[in-house]
Amino acid sequence: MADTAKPRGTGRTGTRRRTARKEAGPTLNDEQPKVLLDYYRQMLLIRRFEERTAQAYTQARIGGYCHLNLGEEATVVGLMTALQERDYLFTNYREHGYAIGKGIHPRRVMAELYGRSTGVSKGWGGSMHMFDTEARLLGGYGIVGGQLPLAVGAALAVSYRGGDEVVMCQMGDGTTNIGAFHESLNIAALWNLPVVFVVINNYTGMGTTVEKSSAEPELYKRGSSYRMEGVRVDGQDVLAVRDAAADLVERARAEQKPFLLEAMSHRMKGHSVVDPAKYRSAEQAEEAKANDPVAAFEARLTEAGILTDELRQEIADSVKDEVADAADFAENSPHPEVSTLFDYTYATPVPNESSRMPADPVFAEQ
Amino acid sequence: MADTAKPRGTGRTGTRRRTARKEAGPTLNDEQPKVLLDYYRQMLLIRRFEERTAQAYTQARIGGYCHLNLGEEATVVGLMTALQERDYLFTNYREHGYAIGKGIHPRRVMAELYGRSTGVSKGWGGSMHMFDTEARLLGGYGIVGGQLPLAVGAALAVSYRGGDEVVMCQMGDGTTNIGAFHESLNIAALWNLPVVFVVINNYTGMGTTVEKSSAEPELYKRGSSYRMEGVRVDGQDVLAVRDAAADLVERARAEQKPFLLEAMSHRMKGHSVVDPAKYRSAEQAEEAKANDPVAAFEARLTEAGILTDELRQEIADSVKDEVADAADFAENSPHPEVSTLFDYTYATPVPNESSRMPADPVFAEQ
Amino acid sequence: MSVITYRQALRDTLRSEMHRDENVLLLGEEIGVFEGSYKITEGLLKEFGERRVRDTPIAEEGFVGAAIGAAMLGLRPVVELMTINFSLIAIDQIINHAAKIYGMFGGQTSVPMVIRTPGGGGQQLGATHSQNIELFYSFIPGLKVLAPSTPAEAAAMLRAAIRDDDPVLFLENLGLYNTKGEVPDEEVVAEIGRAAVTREGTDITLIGYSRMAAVTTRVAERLAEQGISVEVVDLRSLRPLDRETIVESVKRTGCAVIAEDDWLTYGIGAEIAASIQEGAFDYLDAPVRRVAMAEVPMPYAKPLETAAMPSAESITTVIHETLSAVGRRVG
Amino acid sequence: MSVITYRQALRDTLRSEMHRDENVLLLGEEIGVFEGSYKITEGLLKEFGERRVRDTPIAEEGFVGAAIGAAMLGLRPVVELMTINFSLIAIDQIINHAAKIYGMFGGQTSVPMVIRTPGGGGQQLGATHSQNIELFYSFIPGLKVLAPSTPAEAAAMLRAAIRDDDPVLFLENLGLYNTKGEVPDEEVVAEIGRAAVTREGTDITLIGYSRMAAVTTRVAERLAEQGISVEVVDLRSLRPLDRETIVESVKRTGCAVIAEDDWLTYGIGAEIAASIQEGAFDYLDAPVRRVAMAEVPMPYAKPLETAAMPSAESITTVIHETLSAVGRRVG
Ligand SMILES: Cc1ncc(C[n+]2csc(CCOP(=O)(O)OP(=O)(O)O)c2C)c(N)n1
Ligand SMILES: Cc1ncc(C[n+]2csc(CCOP(=O)(O)OP(=O)(O)O)c2C)c(N)n1
Ligand SMILES: [Mg+2]
Ligand SMILES: [Mg+2]
Repeated sequence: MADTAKPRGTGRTGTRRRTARKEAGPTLNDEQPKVLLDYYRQMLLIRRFEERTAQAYTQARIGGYCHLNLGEEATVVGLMTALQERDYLFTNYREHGYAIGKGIHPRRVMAELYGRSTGVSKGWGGSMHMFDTEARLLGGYGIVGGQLPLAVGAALAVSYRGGDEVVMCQMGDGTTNIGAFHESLNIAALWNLPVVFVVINNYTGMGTTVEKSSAEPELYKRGSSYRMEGVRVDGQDVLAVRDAAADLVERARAEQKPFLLEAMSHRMKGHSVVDPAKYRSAEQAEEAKANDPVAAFEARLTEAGILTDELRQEIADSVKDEVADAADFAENSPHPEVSTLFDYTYATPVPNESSRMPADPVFAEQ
Repeated sequence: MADTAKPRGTGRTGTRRRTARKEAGPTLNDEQPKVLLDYYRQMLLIRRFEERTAQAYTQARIGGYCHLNLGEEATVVGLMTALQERDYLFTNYREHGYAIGKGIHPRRVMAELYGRSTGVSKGWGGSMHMFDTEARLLGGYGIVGGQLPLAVGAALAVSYRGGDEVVMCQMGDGTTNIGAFHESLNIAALWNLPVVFVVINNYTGMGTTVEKSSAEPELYKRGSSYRMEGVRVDGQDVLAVRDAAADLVERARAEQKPFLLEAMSHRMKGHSVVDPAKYRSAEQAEEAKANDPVAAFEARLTEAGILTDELRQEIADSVKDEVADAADFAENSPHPEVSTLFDYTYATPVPNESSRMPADPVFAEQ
Repeated sequence: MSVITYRQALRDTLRSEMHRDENVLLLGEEIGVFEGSYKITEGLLKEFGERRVRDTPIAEEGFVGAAIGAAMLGLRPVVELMTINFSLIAIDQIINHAAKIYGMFGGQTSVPMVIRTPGGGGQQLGATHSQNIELFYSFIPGLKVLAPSTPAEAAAMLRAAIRDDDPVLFLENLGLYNTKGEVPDEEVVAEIGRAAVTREGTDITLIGYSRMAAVTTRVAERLAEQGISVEVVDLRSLRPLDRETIVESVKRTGCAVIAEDDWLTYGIGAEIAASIQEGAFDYLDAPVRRVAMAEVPMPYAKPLETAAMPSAESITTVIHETLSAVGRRVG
Repeated sequence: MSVITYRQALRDTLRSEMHRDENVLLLGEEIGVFEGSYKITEGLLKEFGERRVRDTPIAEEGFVGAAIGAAMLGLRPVVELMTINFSLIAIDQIINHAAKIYGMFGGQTSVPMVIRTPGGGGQQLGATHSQNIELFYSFIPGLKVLAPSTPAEAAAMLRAAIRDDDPVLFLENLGLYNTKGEVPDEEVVAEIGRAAVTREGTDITLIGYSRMAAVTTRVAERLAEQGISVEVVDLRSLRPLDRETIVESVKRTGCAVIAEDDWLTYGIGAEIAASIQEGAFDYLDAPVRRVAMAEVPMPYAKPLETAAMPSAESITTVIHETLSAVGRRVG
């Protein structure tokens, strides 16, 4: 079994945050500049990482489907900051930023995108399927809603053992309409499981709006069908997201029950790298752009005198280097050997497993 | 195609009822005695029919799973009375009473239970799968929740054509926890479809209580996740059920949107005929018995002077005869011919369909 | 006659069937505003409006079930499932409802609907998005399963599927959407339930369907240059299965190879091989061999994926081995 | 050694595994208060409490998925699906998640869980409740599929399944629950992936699994009285599939019949026949024949159901026909 099974004692207690303020977003006054700059750096890192990813995809260095977190950086960083190191995370396929935010080295994330054996899933998962036992990222999942029952199960295991980890389960707005959403939230609430469901409401599935797919478009209200508290937060504000999420995460831990958090966010580009998003009006595209959370946070920090020109340049350079390094690492990493093709079908070997290549006969001795 | 497709003009307008009174149950004062006696007779017919069914099952004249409406007679009759003749009905597997209430002759219902070709589904469906094009009962379904998406689709067809039929979709309390419930209610609400979802809350799935299976046990409240109005009604009171259901059915027709109705009811016996319900405490069994809706309505009508001893005897006798006649009819009906085994696999015949019996070779000419 | 893509053939057919019959409507995720994940429905929302081209929530079980219910009342819905992998969420509605309703109720109502969905593989989509599970539907009495391999067949078979009164699983393929071919200008309606000998030959029978039918044709062309005469059979209809056509071909050639994009053990090819040995037992000069996907959850990394997939090369190898087993190595 | 029912063997094994390993817990609909739809879990809630015996809501996708997630963190859940028909609601979690998680993430976490579920037929349960669709799971790399036919095997294989680190679909059968047999007192752990010759014979190989393995044994006993010597092979493990044992038997007998409770076309027997013709081509004296369910949505009416199901009689008929085809009619 994965050693995810063994709870690790040392949480990053420095990331514990105070309760979300519901009325207005948190101000910068109570914050340590160092912490704020760290958030900014993380957001910028994800931004540049995703831009590099798009480029590599266009150059056919990355294959398959590829969904980016562009526009969702504040949400991603806010959520990841709210988790303790020992907490578990399940996500959908739009998870590059989460992987980095959960503490996985960008090199290993990029290497996975390149399909190399140094990748976080050894090249077996690709963009949609990143997993890391150490970081407790228990998977990006490509089947819409597929991660929800799994996250409930992880929380069940925690609860069964009397552990104090919390499970965070990320999903998109469109995902709240699938049956697994209903079944999962109901079970989590019935069994008092420590799981925080987080809906990233970026106003759209692929091209279908929330209004066209959810009869109750205020998605956090859907918790009420399970007597589960739901909260909505401005996903453009990293501090607001952090506070709201940390509040629910810590309450889930203390009260042993599930919560639902909705983060209002924006997808800056198409659904995936190949989608030109022609269905968007010029205004909508403009709006997404105007809501750029990285630019907004940058301006805010600058205005507050926390981010100087010098610092900005320094961070920009270091992020640029880190992304370039990640791409180099990926580029220079080995492809998985074809001889490993049958290594991961079963964990417990038994007789008569097939390791037949397409041209092999059914009976090897033929 | 079934000629269910063609709307029929003549609704039973006599069954139209006034709005449900939410505070107290309706009184007998405004009711015509004839109508009340008809309800009583229908309830008694279902009661005796189900008792006869249990007996025939024990005598191995009926096979498979067999779920009875014992204890739910007021709900069944109230709901069926609220429908116009042209309205469509989908139910779960506990549907004998509904079939009778929707106007199918008890003979054909009993013959189906006996698996005879005179049965409502020609002996192909059995207890769980009654269907009648004429009566617009579009099926009893044995897969929990399976009928919900279908009912939504029927309502879509009605709406697509601008028809004025309403679809009623019955289900049990346990069914509200399955994914199909969520997906179906959401789609119905999004697309403004004329369907009334009815949850028969008999406090239990098979042996699992509502509290153990639904994190929001007040099930009618679950409509809120779809901005759908939900109503709860006392399912032991045929008039209350009729009024609440008629109100929602007519509003669905007029306003072209879906509703959710929850009828609180009691299951007098086990989940199916073979279930001795040992998991019930003596009190619970007592409570179910004390809540006998047929006895209660009988007492109420007697007290009001509407049901005289004479009438009671007359109705009892005629119901007894009707049930005996149904059982005789079933008993004396032919079994389906084995030669018809391949008649209903496909509606449009095409080459190379299989009509192979178990011992037949793959190639007929061998 | 015009030369168009498989995608275009599907789109044209949907369009003309919608014009022909008001009861035909389209349902699916992202088929309207987004114009389809693979752009099959491009332009159709604009032309027919929201009533007939419905973007659904992500709720495969719900909207497939809704299509079934609508079909029970006489509409003829054509549902798009984005890929066959996602059909697993709707499979209870397909197998326990669409396939059962006609029989279970004694033939009282039919379910005239089509589920269009592409299989795939070879696009680095990973384990959950690269499966070919048409087997699941092909196994089920009450369903019909079609798997066209050319634009002309795609058009003729989709037309047949829409006009048929039974639920039809219509298998497309990501690797075929951009392939081109001649499509007649007049409306051809295919006959469901027939395989076709798409190339005659004398040395060996090579059997495929969907994308593999295209690959087998290329293999046959290349082997012809080496003097090997390959007869190609395209199954076209996986249910009903036209065993006659397959077996008649094998009776002529004496041996057979099956190429399939799914996994070998219990895959579609198993039935073909089982049927051949039963129907052409006295004619077979060598065992029927199958070329299929390696039995692993499909990895993302390109070299692994390529190795795991059947190809023209692996098919050619197995043909050579089979011919040498029959002792009449040709060419 | 004691003689107990298949049901009791399952219950005893669940109980002893729960005592052995605190990580084993049970999940399913009505397994607690109701004590199981088929009473396999009778008494276990009382003994182990709600923490380890969990009644779930009717939400197959949700609780099967929850079991998978719990297994990822090292619990060893044993899930009961009331019948295999309902597994279609959970199949996305089983195929796209349980079967994929080990491979898709490069072997980082295994999924040690068991899904117990009965197949059926012959109980007048109608079209949606009488299916045998173990094929769907047997087709999937990443899953293991077991199908015991006796109480002793049920115990030994369930024990093996619980201790295995991969997801196991454990197929039971409504028609077997009341059958009795000897079960050793000591803990036997079966080896997954092995078929067994359960009766030796020289004239013909008869292959079955689950309920059909019991029926084939009875057929062999009866035919022995007529002087026909039938070798019986019980597949036991549908995935991995032990082709070696099957083919070795056929090499000895020269012919084979397969009996299966599912539908013929694309059914489990197709792979068996395909494998035999490939592995024992030069030894086969007659085509491999299959006896299976008629390909219809199963009707409720008893005479129709009986006619549609394979039986000792139909198997016997096909054995006689096969023996006469090989030209060595015996007895
Ligand atoms: C079960 C399933 N259905 C459909 C898809 C195809 N699909 C992939 S992403 C997506 C949209 C999801 O929207 P949302 O949940 O809002 O997440 P977002 O992409 O906006 O982050 C769809 C329909 C899928 N992967 N799985
Ligand atoms: C998908 C599915 N899961 C499980 C079952 C088995 N089952 C049949 S009835 C039932 C309980 C249903 O309870 P409820 O919805 O309250 O209806 P009631 O029987 O009380 O009328 C269950 C679990 C089934 N038929 N289908
Ligand atoms: Mg979204
Ligand atoms: Mg109930």
